Amino acid sequence: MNDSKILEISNLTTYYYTSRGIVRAVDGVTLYVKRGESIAIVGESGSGKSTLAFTIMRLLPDNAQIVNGNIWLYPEKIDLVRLSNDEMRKVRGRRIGMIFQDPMTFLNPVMKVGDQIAEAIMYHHGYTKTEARRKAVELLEKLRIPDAANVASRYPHQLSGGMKQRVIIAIAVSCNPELLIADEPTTALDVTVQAEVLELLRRLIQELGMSLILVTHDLGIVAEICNRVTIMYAGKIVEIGETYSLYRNPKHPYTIGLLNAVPTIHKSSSEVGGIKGNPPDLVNPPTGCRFNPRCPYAFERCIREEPPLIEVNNDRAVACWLVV
Amino acid sequence: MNNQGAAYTYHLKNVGLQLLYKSSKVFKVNPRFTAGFIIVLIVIILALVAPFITWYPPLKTLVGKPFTPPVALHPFGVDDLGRDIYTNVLYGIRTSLIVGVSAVTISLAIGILIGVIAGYYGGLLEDALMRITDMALIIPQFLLALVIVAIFGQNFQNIIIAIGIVSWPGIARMMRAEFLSIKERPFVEAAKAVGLSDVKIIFEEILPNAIPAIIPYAVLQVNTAILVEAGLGFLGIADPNVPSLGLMLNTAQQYLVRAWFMAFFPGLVLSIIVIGLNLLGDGLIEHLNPRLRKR
Amino acid sequence: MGTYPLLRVENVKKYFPVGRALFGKSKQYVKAVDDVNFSLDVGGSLGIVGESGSGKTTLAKVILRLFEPTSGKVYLDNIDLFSLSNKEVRRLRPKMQMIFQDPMASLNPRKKIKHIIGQVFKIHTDISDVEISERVIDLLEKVGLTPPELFLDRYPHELSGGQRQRVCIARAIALNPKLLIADEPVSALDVSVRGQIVKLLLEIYEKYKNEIAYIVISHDIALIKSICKDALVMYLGKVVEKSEIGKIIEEPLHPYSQMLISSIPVPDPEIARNRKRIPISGEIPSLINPPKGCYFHPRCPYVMDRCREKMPPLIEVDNRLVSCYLYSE
Amino acid sequence: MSPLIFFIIRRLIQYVPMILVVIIVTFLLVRLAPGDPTYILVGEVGDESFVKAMRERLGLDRPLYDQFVIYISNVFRGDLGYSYLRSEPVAKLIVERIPATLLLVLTAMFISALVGIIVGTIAAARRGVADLTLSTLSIIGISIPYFWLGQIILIVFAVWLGIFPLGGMVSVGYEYQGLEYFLDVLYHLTLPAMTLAIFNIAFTTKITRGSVLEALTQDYIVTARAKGIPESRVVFRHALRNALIPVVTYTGFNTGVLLVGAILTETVFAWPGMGSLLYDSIRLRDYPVVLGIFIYGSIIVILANLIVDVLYGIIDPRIRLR
Repeated sequence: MNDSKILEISNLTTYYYTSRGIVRAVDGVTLYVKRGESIAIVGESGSGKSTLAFTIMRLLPDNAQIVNGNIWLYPEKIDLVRLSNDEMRKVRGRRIGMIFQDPMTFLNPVMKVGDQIAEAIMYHHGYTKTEARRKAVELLEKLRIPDAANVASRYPHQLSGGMKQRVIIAIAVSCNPELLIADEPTTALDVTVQAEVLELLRRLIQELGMSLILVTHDLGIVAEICNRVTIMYAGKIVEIGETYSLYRNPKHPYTIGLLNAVPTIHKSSSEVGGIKGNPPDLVNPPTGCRFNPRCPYAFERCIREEPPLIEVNNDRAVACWLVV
Repeated sequence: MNNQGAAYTYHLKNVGLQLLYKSSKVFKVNPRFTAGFIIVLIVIILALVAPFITWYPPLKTLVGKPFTPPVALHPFGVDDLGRDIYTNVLYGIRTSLIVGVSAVTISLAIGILIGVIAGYYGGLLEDALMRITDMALIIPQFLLALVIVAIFGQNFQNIIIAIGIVSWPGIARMMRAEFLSIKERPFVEAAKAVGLSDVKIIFEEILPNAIPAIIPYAVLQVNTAILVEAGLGFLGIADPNVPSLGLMLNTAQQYLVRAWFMAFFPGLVLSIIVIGLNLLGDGLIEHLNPRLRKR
Repeated sequence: MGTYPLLRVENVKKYFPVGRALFGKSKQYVKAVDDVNFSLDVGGSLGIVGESGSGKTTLAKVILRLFEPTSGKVYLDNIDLFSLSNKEVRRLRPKMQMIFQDPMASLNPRKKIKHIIGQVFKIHTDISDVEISERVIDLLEKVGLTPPELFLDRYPHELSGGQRQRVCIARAIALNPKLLIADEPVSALDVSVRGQIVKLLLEIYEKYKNEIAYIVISHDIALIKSICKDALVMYLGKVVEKSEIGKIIEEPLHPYSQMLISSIPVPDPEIARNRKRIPISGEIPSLINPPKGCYFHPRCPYVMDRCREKMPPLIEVDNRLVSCYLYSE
Repeated sequence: MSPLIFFIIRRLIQYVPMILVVIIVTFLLVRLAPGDPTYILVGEVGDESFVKAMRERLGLDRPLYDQFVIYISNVFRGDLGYSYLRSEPVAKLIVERIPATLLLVLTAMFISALVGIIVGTIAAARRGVADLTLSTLSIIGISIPYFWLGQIILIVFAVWLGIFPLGGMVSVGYEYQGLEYFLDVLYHLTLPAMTLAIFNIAFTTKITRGSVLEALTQDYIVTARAKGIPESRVVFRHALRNALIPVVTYTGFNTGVLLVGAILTETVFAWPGMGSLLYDSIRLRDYPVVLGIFIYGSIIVILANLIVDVLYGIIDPRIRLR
């Protein structure tokens, strides 16, 4: 694996301006992605993981704003935060593709799926409509869709959920982007379909040599396909590590709690734990470490001071005063 | 919500200020609603104090020289029969509001009843009711009201009743749609699961959740009713014993070349009433639509 | 005391008519629940597993008579539920309760917590208002909403997801039900909160073991494993396998169960990447036009000729039930 | 049978009975009205022998059921009665006037669809000041009663400025032919069409803005933007195409309003369509004509809705297959 970086995020901060106040959805996130690597961003709803993904794509809603930070795209090291809208448009789809959560709502209901795939190819590669359509059919074939030509001329409502999600994937990879961002790509699917789509995704990024940022709340699917894991809590990264070591030896109390909170078929019911309390309100986050009101080990410093993300060894960084 | 904020709103609720607190938020969020609210408020006040700010009896002829253009004593001029236009316009506002509110009360009563029955019970009954509603929605309501008043007699009561009974289908349709969607929400099923009776489910669980969605449409319906009344008046279908903005425009039509003010003032005031209600209703709809508000 | 099981479900079917012809009645049906049988003793806990469209939620609602059944019989405490009038069912409701998937949606947004829970007592008992509020406080404590006074006057939207689900659970256990059905009780909750609710459900189960039977419906076998003893796997409205939950996970018999187990993501990279995988193919077919023969045959890796002909019956194999020709003869 | 044809047939079955309902409603209203229904069906005429003849012809001396059958069969044969005041069959009177009304309605509809959809889309996509201005203007536009707007336009452009005629459809006293005739009609059409179009532009703008805004919040717009295609394509190709569905539906609902608008506008400009006829008939208490206009107006609106509904099925691939 090539060790060069493809994306580097530094001190990224995104706020939502709502009638209730400012929501600090992403608050000073620093992170990098290497070429050919699959990295997971794990967190609960409201942890800011999806906002982070949409920030990278600069696809935030009107009431959200990037307040601070940089997103460098390599090898040129261009800062996506500072690109003009037109320049950013050339990055989207062409260099970074995105897969979305719900195949039901993320496809245009009145456009044939083949045309929806062909659109980006036409725009980024200057193909004619016919060429782009043919390319779209090829893509669908690559995604193991039987009778691809026929599928391409259908409307989304005529396809099953798994099929639609494959169309979304086809749209995302249609221009061979170097980086793929997947936002909860299988949450809306059934378990068996989920497994199939994951398998397909894994094979695809390998074949095309893409990097992957997988945004999810499900520690299970992370374990299946990612090299590195980032755990987010309340807009901040609390732990980053290499998948195997992080699962075997989680260091942040939140990561530990999260791994215990999910029942699995390999655990007995007495082992299922859980974290007390509820995720915080990001309009008014707790002082100090944001996890302190729920943390079983919290001490006075945690309430007072925010722990920095500190590298504990080669492949692990944790933001916790216990570890320092 | 943080605890302090929660405690604060909680406190407000206890002292009965909740409504004020909420509406202050609405005003801040939606300038259109605010504008509409102010206009409608002024219009209502004008209608209420009409006798105190006019100096002629309404509809009285020959209080001035016919076709006098606006002067201090007759701010809006004098019409063909020597009636003071200003006086009649102010009393006309009253008429418009009375027609609007009473007609909508009638149509709400019919519409909610039909919508609720169709939405809650479903099946063949719903099919039949909705088929009727759809038809009633398509048939030009204005013409139907016109025919009804024309053949039943042109008095004020008939006009209100006619407008009321032609404008229920929109309400019925909305009410049914609301009922259908609320009926599917799990809290209704939960209510059923704990053993609530049908009547209680309709009145305690569904209706309170359906009414808020109807309110802005009822406001817009008031508007429609006012316009229908004015339109009928303009065609000459009106009670001659009641001051009516529409009827004034009907008279004005014959003297457009000679007396522009006969058309200008009644129409202007009519337009302002309708603009106010439209802004109000629209602002409410926008406020209630969370998806549009978010942007 | 009789020795009969608390709940008996016999040949229960629920067909929904679909599509409407230009004239006359529709001929097509969705067989959402097709001939389901099982029984449950006091203290029993059964998980119903299946993907979306398997009919698991419909089955629960038919058992509780929230949907009218197409045919079959359900006995609760030896009372034939399907023969009761609507009024009689309403009177019986306290005995059978349900916890719904989305706690926000299953609470009336315009009612305070004390009214939501108090309502149950108002309908089914004639105790005084003072007594009702005592009972409500008691219940809130039982489900871990402490101090209860803080929650009485709140509206559902002022609570967090986990707290709302606790309110739903309080409402469900208010009148000591005999049968408690939880439909995806944690899937709408934040991951870190799920554990709390699972624990609460287990606590309640331990406490009322001698009078209650539990049914948990979920697409998540792991969740069912942490709460239930037995499980029933459904596919397109049919039961394909039933046995002790541990056995289904260790050694699933039906190819669909095997596929289901092997596709569950495991939050452990070592297990996840080294376990045996069943090749997965296809998606759940439409219920309107189910395949002929065994519904699972188009996706089954072991498909045989007769699978395409006739639906295999549910047969017993070492104390377990499975519907597959691989195990007949 | 192709799904589209099946769809159209289904719609026909839905709409045609409505015409019957309109006729039944009319009959019931006449019967329920106080006084002698003869006067409504025949008109307030003094001639005793004519009234007697009509009573016999309409079967008004026979049982209700017979009257009903006679009425229905008359209407279906296009016989809406006889206008004593104008000495002409009602149907003939109305049918003569329909083309003028349709010309007015269609012109206004065309202009407003063109302008309203573009302006509405721009308002929704731009947001900010432009949107606030345009959407406030559109609210004002739909609020002003068109008959009053017509009067003001007439006073300003015809009375004060004198650049347009005071009314009518053609200049009296000239026997124009061909192009000259066309231009003369266009000249007379300008003010009434403008009046009607202003209201309808405002309406279409408002609906389009609303539904484009709604469409722009949908998830598939995010997908489109993530592809990196130009924003104009996102707005017009993805959002507008979806937004057109409600726009078309509301246009359908609005045909009734537009027809009524035309009737009222015609009255202002003495445009020789159904509106002027209605106005005069109300004044003369020529009830057979009033009833006839109600029936014909309803039929026009029902047919318009039928067309729109079929169009709707063509735009939205999801509808046809339901």
